[in-house]
Amino acid sequence: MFRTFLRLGAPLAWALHFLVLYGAEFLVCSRWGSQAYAAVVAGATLAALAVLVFVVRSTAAGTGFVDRVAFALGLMGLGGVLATTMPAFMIPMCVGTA
Amino acid sequence: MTGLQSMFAPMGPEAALIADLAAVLFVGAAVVLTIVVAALWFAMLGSSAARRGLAAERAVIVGGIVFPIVALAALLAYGLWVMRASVASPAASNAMRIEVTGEQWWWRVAYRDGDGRRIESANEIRIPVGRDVVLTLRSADVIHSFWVPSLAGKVDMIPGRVNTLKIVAKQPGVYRGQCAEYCGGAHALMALEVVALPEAEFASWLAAEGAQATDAAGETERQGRELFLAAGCGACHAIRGTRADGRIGPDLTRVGARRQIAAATLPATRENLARFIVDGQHLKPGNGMPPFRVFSAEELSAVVAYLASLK
Amino acid sequence: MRRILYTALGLAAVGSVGLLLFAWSGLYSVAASRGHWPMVEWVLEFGMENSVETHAPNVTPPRLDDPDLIRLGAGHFLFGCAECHGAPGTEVGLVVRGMLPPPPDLSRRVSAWTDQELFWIVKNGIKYTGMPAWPTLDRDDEVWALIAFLRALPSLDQAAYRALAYGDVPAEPQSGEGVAMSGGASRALGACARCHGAGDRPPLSALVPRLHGQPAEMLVEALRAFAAGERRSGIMEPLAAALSRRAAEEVATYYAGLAPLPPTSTVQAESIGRLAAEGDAAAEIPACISCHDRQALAIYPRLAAQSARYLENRLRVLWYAQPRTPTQSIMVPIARRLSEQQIRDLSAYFAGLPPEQR
Amino acid sequence: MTRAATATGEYPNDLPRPEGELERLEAAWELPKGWRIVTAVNNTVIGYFYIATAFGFFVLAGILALLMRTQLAVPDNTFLGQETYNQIFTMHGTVMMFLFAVPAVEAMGVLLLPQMLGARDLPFPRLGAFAFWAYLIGGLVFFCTLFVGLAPSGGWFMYPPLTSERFSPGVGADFWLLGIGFIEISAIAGAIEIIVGVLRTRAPGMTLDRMPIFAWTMLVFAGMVVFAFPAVILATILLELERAFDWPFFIAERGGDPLLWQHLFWFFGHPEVYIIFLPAAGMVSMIVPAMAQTSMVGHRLIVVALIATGFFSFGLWVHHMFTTGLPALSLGFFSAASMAVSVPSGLQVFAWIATIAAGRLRLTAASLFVLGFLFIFTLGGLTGVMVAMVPFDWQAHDTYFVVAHFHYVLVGGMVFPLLCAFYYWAPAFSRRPLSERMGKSAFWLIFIGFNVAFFPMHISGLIGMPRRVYSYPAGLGWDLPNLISTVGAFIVAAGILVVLADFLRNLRPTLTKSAGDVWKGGTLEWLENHTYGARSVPHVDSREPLWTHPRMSEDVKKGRYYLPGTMTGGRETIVTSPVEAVPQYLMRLPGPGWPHLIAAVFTAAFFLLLTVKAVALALACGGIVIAAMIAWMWSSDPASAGEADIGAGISLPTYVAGPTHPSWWAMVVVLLVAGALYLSYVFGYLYLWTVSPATWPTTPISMPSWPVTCLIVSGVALAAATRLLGSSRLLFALALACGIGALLVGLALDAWTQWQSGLRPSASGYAAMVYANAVLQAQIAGVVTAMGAFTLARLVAGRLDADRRVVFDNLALLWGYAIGEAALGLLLTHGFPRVAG
Repeated sequence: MFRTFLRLGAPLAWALHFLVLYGAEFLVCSRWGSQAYAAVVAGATLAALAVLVFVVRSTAAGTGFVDRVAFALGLMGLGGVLATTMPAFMIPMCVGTA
Repeated sequence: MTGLQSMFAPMGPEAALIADLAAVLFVGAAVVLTIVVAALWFAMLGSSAARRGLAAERAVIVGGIVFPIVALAALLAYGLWVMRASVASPAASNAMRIEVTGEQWWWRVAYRDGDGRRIESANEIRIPVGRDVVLTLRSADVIHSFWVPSLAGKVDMIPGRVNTLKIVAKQPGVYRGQCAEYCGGAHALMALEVVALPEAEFASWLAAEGAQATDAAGETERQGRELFLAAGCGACHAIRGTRADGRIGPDLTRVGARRQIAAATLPATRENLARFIVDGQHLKPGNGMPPFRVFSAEELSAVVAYLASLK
Repeated sequence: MRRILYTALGLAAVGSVGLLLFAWSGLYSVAASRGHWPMVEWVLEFGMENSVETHAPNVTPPRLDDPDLIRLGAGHFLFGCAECHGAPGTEVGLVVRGMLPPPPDLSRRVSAWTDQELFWIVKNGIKYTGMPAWPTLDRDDEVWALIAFLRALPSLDQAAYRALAYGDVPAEPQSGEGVAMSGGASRALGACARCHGAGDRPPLSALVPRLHGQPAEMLVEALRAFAAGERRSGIMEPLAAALSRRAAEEVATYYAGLAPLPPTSTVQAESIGRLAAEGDAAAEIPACISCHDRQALAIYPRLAAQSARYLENRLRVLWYAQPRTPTQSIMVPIARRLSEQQIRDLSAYFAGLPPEQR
Repeated sequence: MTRAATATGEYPNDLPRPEGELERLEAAWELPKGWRIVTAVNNTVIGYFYIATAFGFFVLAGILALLMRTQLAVPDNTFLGQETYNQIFTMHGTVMMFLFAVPAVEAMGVLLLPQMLGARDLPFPRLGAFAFWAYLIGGLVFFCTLFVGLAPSGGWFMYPPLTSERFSPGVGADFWLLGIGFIEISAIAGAIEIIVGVLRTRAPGMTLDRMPIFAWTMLVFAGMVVFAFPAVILATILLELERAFDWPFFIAERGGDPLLWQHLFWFFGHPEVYIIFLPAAGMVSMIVPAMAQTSMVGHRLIVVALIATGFFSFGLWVHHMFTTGLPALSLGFFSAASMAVSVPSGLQVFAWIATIAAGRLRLTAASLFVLGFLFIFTLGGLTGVMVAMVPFDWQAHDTYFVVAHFHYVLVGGMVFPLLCAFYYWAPAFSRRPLSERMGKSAFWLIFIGFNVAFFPMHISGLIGMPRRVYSYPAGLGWDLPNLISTVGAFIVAAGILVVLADFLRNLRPTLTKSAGDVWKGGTLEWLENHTYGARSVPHVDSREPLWTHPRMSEDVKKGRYYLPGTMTGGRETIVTSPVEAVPQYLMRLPGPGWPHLIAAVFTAAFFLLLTVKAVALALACGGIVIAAMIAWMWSSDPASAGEADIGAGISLPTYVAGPTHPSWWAMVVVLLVAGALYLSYVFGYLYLWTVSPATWPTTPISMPSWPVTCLIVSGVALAAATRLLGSSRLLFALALACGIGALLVGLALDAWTQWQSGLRPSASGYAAMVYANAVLQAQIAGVVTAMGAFTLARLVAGRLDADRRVVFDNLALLWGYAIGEAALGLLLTHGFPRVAG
C-alpha cells in the first residue's frame, strides 16, 4: 500500500496541492481575507514540496523500472507544484472573489 | 492586417498589451517551430555526428524538458504580468459606468446621467475618448460574451452573475464588436458598435440622449406614430415621451440616430427598417419580434418615417 | 431453405401478374348500383373496422357531456353531416341513397365505436366510402365537439335536435316567397346566428366567439382568412368559402354595429390584470391590451367580455398553429410564451372586463 | 519461471506437438459463420467492426464539415439556413469527439492490445462486444436525428441555459444528453476491459518495463476515461433532470448556476483531448522505432511523460473558462498548469526526433504521416501555449483562432497518427498491405489541404471572426481567409477519398493469411495472427522480442512457447501478475453468443425511447436488457477444471477468487468510476453552496438516526455474509437479503424524511442537489439489489459455494462501496448544512 502510494505520490501531491490552492481561493478569501489565503498557499505548498522531496529521495537510489519512473514523476511533480505556485506571487490575492 | 474588428488594431491599453504579447508569442512560436523542423531535418538527413548528438537521451532532456521549462516559465511570468496590469489596476474615479445586458440577440445598453437617471439604448455604445469606462455585463437569458477586439479582450455575460470590463478608447472612432459565446439561433447576427467621441461631444450627446423623444414633425410622422401605438409596438418597445413603454425589445427613443439596426447587422436605412418590421424573421431568424404584415404600404412608410425621425 | 425462398418468390410474382391481368381485363364491375360480392363486402368491412381500431389515437378525450361542446358539434352536424347521415326528424336525401356503401344512420351506429375510434373516423374520413375527412387536420378540438354531439345524438328527438342545431334561427323560411327565392331549409344552414347569436342574443355555445361590436375590418379579415384556408377551422372554412366578398362585408358591418354583450364572469385578479396591462418583460410577454383595446388597429379583435372558454381555446389553438395570416404571425409567438395557467387566467380576466373599459 | 525461454534454445514446450492440438485450438476459437458473425466476440472481429464504424462516423462528420465550409466560403451565404447550420456544427463536434475520436482509439486498443501483449483475447470479450454494439446502434440513431431535424443545436459543449428546457424545447437536447451519456457508458465499459487487459493479460515475462508504449498509452487513456467521463455523465444526468423535472441545477434565479455545467463539462472535456491524443502518440511511438529500425530513445522518459500528462491534464479545465470572470488568481493557476502539461508533450516530440536520428527512417507512407503529424502537432501545441496565456486567450477565445488551434492538435495529433496506423498495421490484419503509392498521394493531399484549410483560420480568428457563426458580413477582411479555408477543406476531402479507395482496393481483412511483418517490427503483434492470436504465447524478455529473438515467429508458430493448445477445450488466456507478469491463472473466456448483442440493442433502445418519452416501451426494453444480461452472466464463472500445464513446468489453476481474479480488478475499476461520479456530485453540491449559500437551510432537518442504523445493519450483514458463505447456505442467504434490504430501507427512509420536511426538488439548487444524491444512491443500490438477486439465484442453483465465489466477491465489493457512498451522502446532506449554516 505504502509502495503504491510512493509510486503515484508525486502526481497525487501535485493534484491535491492544485485543488487546495484553487478551492481555497473562494472559500478562504470570502471569509477570512487574503492574509489567511496566503497562509493556506504557503502551507499547502510546503506540505506538497515535503511530500515530493520525500518521494524523490526515497526513489533516487532505486534501480527498478517502477522506482525510476516514480523518481522522474517526483521531479515532474516538483516542477508542477512550483509552476502552480508562481501565479500566487504575481497576481494579487482575493481579487474578484467578492 | 487590420479590420474593423481586429485584435491587431489596438485602440485601448488592454488591447495594446495583448497585441504586444501576441507579437512575442508569434515570434517565439516561429523560432520553436523552426528548431523542431530543423532538428527533424538533421535527424533524417544530417551528418552522422549531428545525428549521434540528436539521438542521445541528453538531447531529449535538453530539448524536451529543460528548454520548454525555461521558455514556458518566462512566458508564464510575462503573461501573468500582463494579466496583473489588466485586472489589478482600479478604474479612475471619474470613470463612466455603462450597463450592458446581453439578450437573444441584441444588447441592452443603459447609461446614467448626472442625476443618476437611467437612460436606455441598444446595440450602440457611445463612450468618451480617454476616460475609463467600466462596463457592467449581465445576461437576460443565455450566456453571451462581450467582445470589442480593438478595445479589450472578451468577457462573458452569464445569467445570475455580474462581470465588469474596463475599457478606454485612445482615439475617436467606431469599433465593431460581436457576441463571442454561442447563444443559439442568430448568434452570428449579434454585433454592436462602440462609438468613441471626444469628451465635449460626448457630454452634449449624453444630454440629448437623456431627453424625451423628438416630437413627430410632419403629418406622415404623426400618422406613423399613431400607427406605431395602435399596432401594439409599444408593448415591447419604449419611446420616451409617448405611451410606448415596453421593456421587451430595444428602446427606440433615438432609433433614427443609430448607425445600424438589428444589433449592428444592417445599416439603418428606411428600406432596412421597413424590411425588419415586415420580415424581421427572415433577416434574423428566431428573434423575438413577430413580423408585422398588418400595415399597408403607405402605413408602413409612415411608421418608418416616424422611426427615422427619432433622432 | 433456399428452395422455399425461391418458391415463395415465384408464387408471389405469378400472383401479382395474375392480379394485374385481372384488373386490365376490366371484368370487375365498379358499379355502385350492384352492391359488393358478399366476400368482398366482408373483407372491406373487416379491414375497415380493424384499420380504425389500429389507428385510433391513444388520447384522453375531453369531457364529452359538456353542453358547450355538444352545441358547437350540433351546429356543424347540421351543415356538414345531416345531408348524408340524416338527423332526428329528417330522412336521408334521395341522392344519397344511391351511395355504396349507404351512409349509416348515426344514432344507431355510433355506439359500436369508442370515442377515440369515432374521433379518428371523423377526423380522417374513410377510403372507398364517400366519408370525407375533416376539412382541416389542425383542429382536433372541433372534431371532439362533433364527437360530443354524436354521443348525445341517440337521445335526441326532433325538437331537441332543432333547438341545438338551429338555435333561434327558424329552421325553414316562413313564407312561400322565402321558399321560392332561397330554396327551402338550405338557407338556414349558413346562418351565422345559428352559432354566433345575433341582436342581443349571445352565441349558443361558450366555445363560439361573440362577434357583437367587434371591428368590421377584423371580421372581414377573419372570413377572408377562413375562406382562403389560412385560418384553420373545419367548421368555419366551408361556411366562409361560400360567402361572397360583399356578403362578408355586409355581415361584418352587421355584427360590428351590434352593442357589445355584457361580461360573462366577474373574476378579476389583480396580478393577472397587471400581466394583461403591462406584460412581463422577463418572460417576453407583451401587454395584451396594447393590441386588444379600443385604440388598437381595427384588424385586431377586442377581447373585453369575450367568452372565457373561447379565448382559452383560441390561445391553445394558436399555440400549435402554423402562423399564416398577418395577425396570426404576431400572436402565435406570443401565445407560445404563455403558460397554461396564464392562458386560463387571462381568458377569465378578459371575459370579466366590461367592454366599455377597454 | 524455472525454464524461461532464452536465446540458448530452451523452450517451455517440446516439439513435436501432439496430434490434433492445433485443430482443437482452432475449433475452440472458431468464428461464427455467415451473418452470425455479429455474435462473434473475438477482439479482432470486434476490433474491425469498431474501427470501421468509427471511421464511418469520421467520414460522416467530415461531410458535415464540408457543408459548413461551403456555407462559409463567401460572406452572407444562404446555402444553409441558420438552424440547419447550428445543428450541423453541433453534430460535427459531437460526432467527431464522441462517435469518432474516442471510439477510434478505443477500437485500436481492442484490435491491437491482445496481439501486442501476447494474449489470446481481452479478458471480457462479451463486454467489449456489448460496448461496440451499443455504440454502433446508439451512434447511428443519434446521427440520423439530423435528417429529421431533431438534432441538437446547442453546440457540442451544450452550455445551459441555452440547452435548458426554456431555451431549447424539443427533443434535440435530450437526444444529446441521453444518447451521448449512453455512449460514454459504452466507452467506460471499453476502458475497464482495457485496464484489466493491459495489467493482467500480458505475456509471461512482459514486465511493465518491457511493455510496449502503446499499451502504456492505452492504460493511461483508460485510467483517464475512468476519472474524466463520470464528470460529464453526472453533468448530463443533472441537465436531463433539470429538463425533464425542472430541478434547477443550472438556473440562476433558483440558486443554480450555469457555470456548474462548464466546470463539470470541462473537467471531462480537457482531459478528453489527451484521452484522444495519448493513444495516438502511443501508436507513433510504435511506428517510429519500426520505421527507423531502432529502439525508442528515452522509453522510460516517455512513460513518465504519459503518466504526467494523465495527471496534469486534469488541472486544465478552467482554461476553457478564462473569459467567464473567475478570480484572476484562479486563472493564473490554470494558466500555469496548462503550461506544465506542454512539457511532457514536448518531451515526446524530441524523443521521436531522437529515435529518427538514432536509426534510418524509411520514407514509407506511414513515415510521411508521422512527419506530417510532428509538424502539425508541434504547431498546434505552440498555439496551445498561446491560448494558455490568459490575456491572449481573452482575445482568441471562441474565435477561429481556437478552431485552428484545436484542429491542429486533434487532426494533427490524432487523425494523422490514425491514418499512419492504418498504413502501418494493415499488413497484420489484411491479406494485402495498403498501397504505398496511394498512401503517399493521400498524405500530400491531406497534409497540404489541412494546412490550406486551417492555417488561415488563425488569421481570420485574430481579425475578429467568432466561432459558431453561420454567416458573416462582407468587408471585415474575413472573406479571403474563409474562401481559402474552404478550398483546403475540399483538398482534405480528396485525400480522404484516396484513403477510402485504397481501403476498397487493398484492404482484405483476414484472420488466417495476413500479409505479415512487412516492416520488420519488433513487437508481438507481428507474430502470425489467428482467431486465437498467436499459436503459443511467447516468453518476453525485452522490449522488442522479435528483434531480440529473430526465430521467435517460427517458434511461436510451431507451438514451442506457452499454452500451445487449449487445456480445457475452450477459449482461454493466461492471466499474469500486474507488474512482473508472472503467470497466475488460466482464465477461460466465453465464445460467441446472442445475449450480449440483445442486451446492447435493447439498452440503446431503452435510452432512445426514453428520449422521445415513450416510457412504457422503454421500460419493456429495460426488462429485456435485464433478462439478456442474466442470460449472459449465468454462464460466466464456470467451476474449476483443475490445474492446467501451460509449459515450462508451470501449472496454473483454472479457478481463482479474490484479487487474483481479473473480474475483481474490473469491479475495483467500476468502483473508481462510481467514486469519481460521486465525487463530481460532491463538488457540484459544494460548488452550488459557494454560489448561492442563501438557498441552504438555516434549520437543518432532524438527524438521520434511522438511516444510519440501517447502514450499520447492512454493514454487519455484509461482514456476516462474507463469513457465512462457507458454512450455512440458509444463513448466508438471510444475511444477504436482510443486508441489502436494510440498505434500500435506509436510503428510502432518508429520501422520505427530506420529502416529509416539505423540501421539493424544483424549489432551489440546494433542494435539487439533495434529491440528486438520492438519485445517485438509488442507482448504486439498484445495481446491488440486482446483483444480490443474481447471487441468490446462483446459490440456489448450486453455482455458488465457499470456493466458487467470484460472483459474491464482486457483489461484496460493490455492496461495501454502496454503504460507504450512502454514508458519505448522509454526511454531506445532513452534516454540511449544520457546519455551514
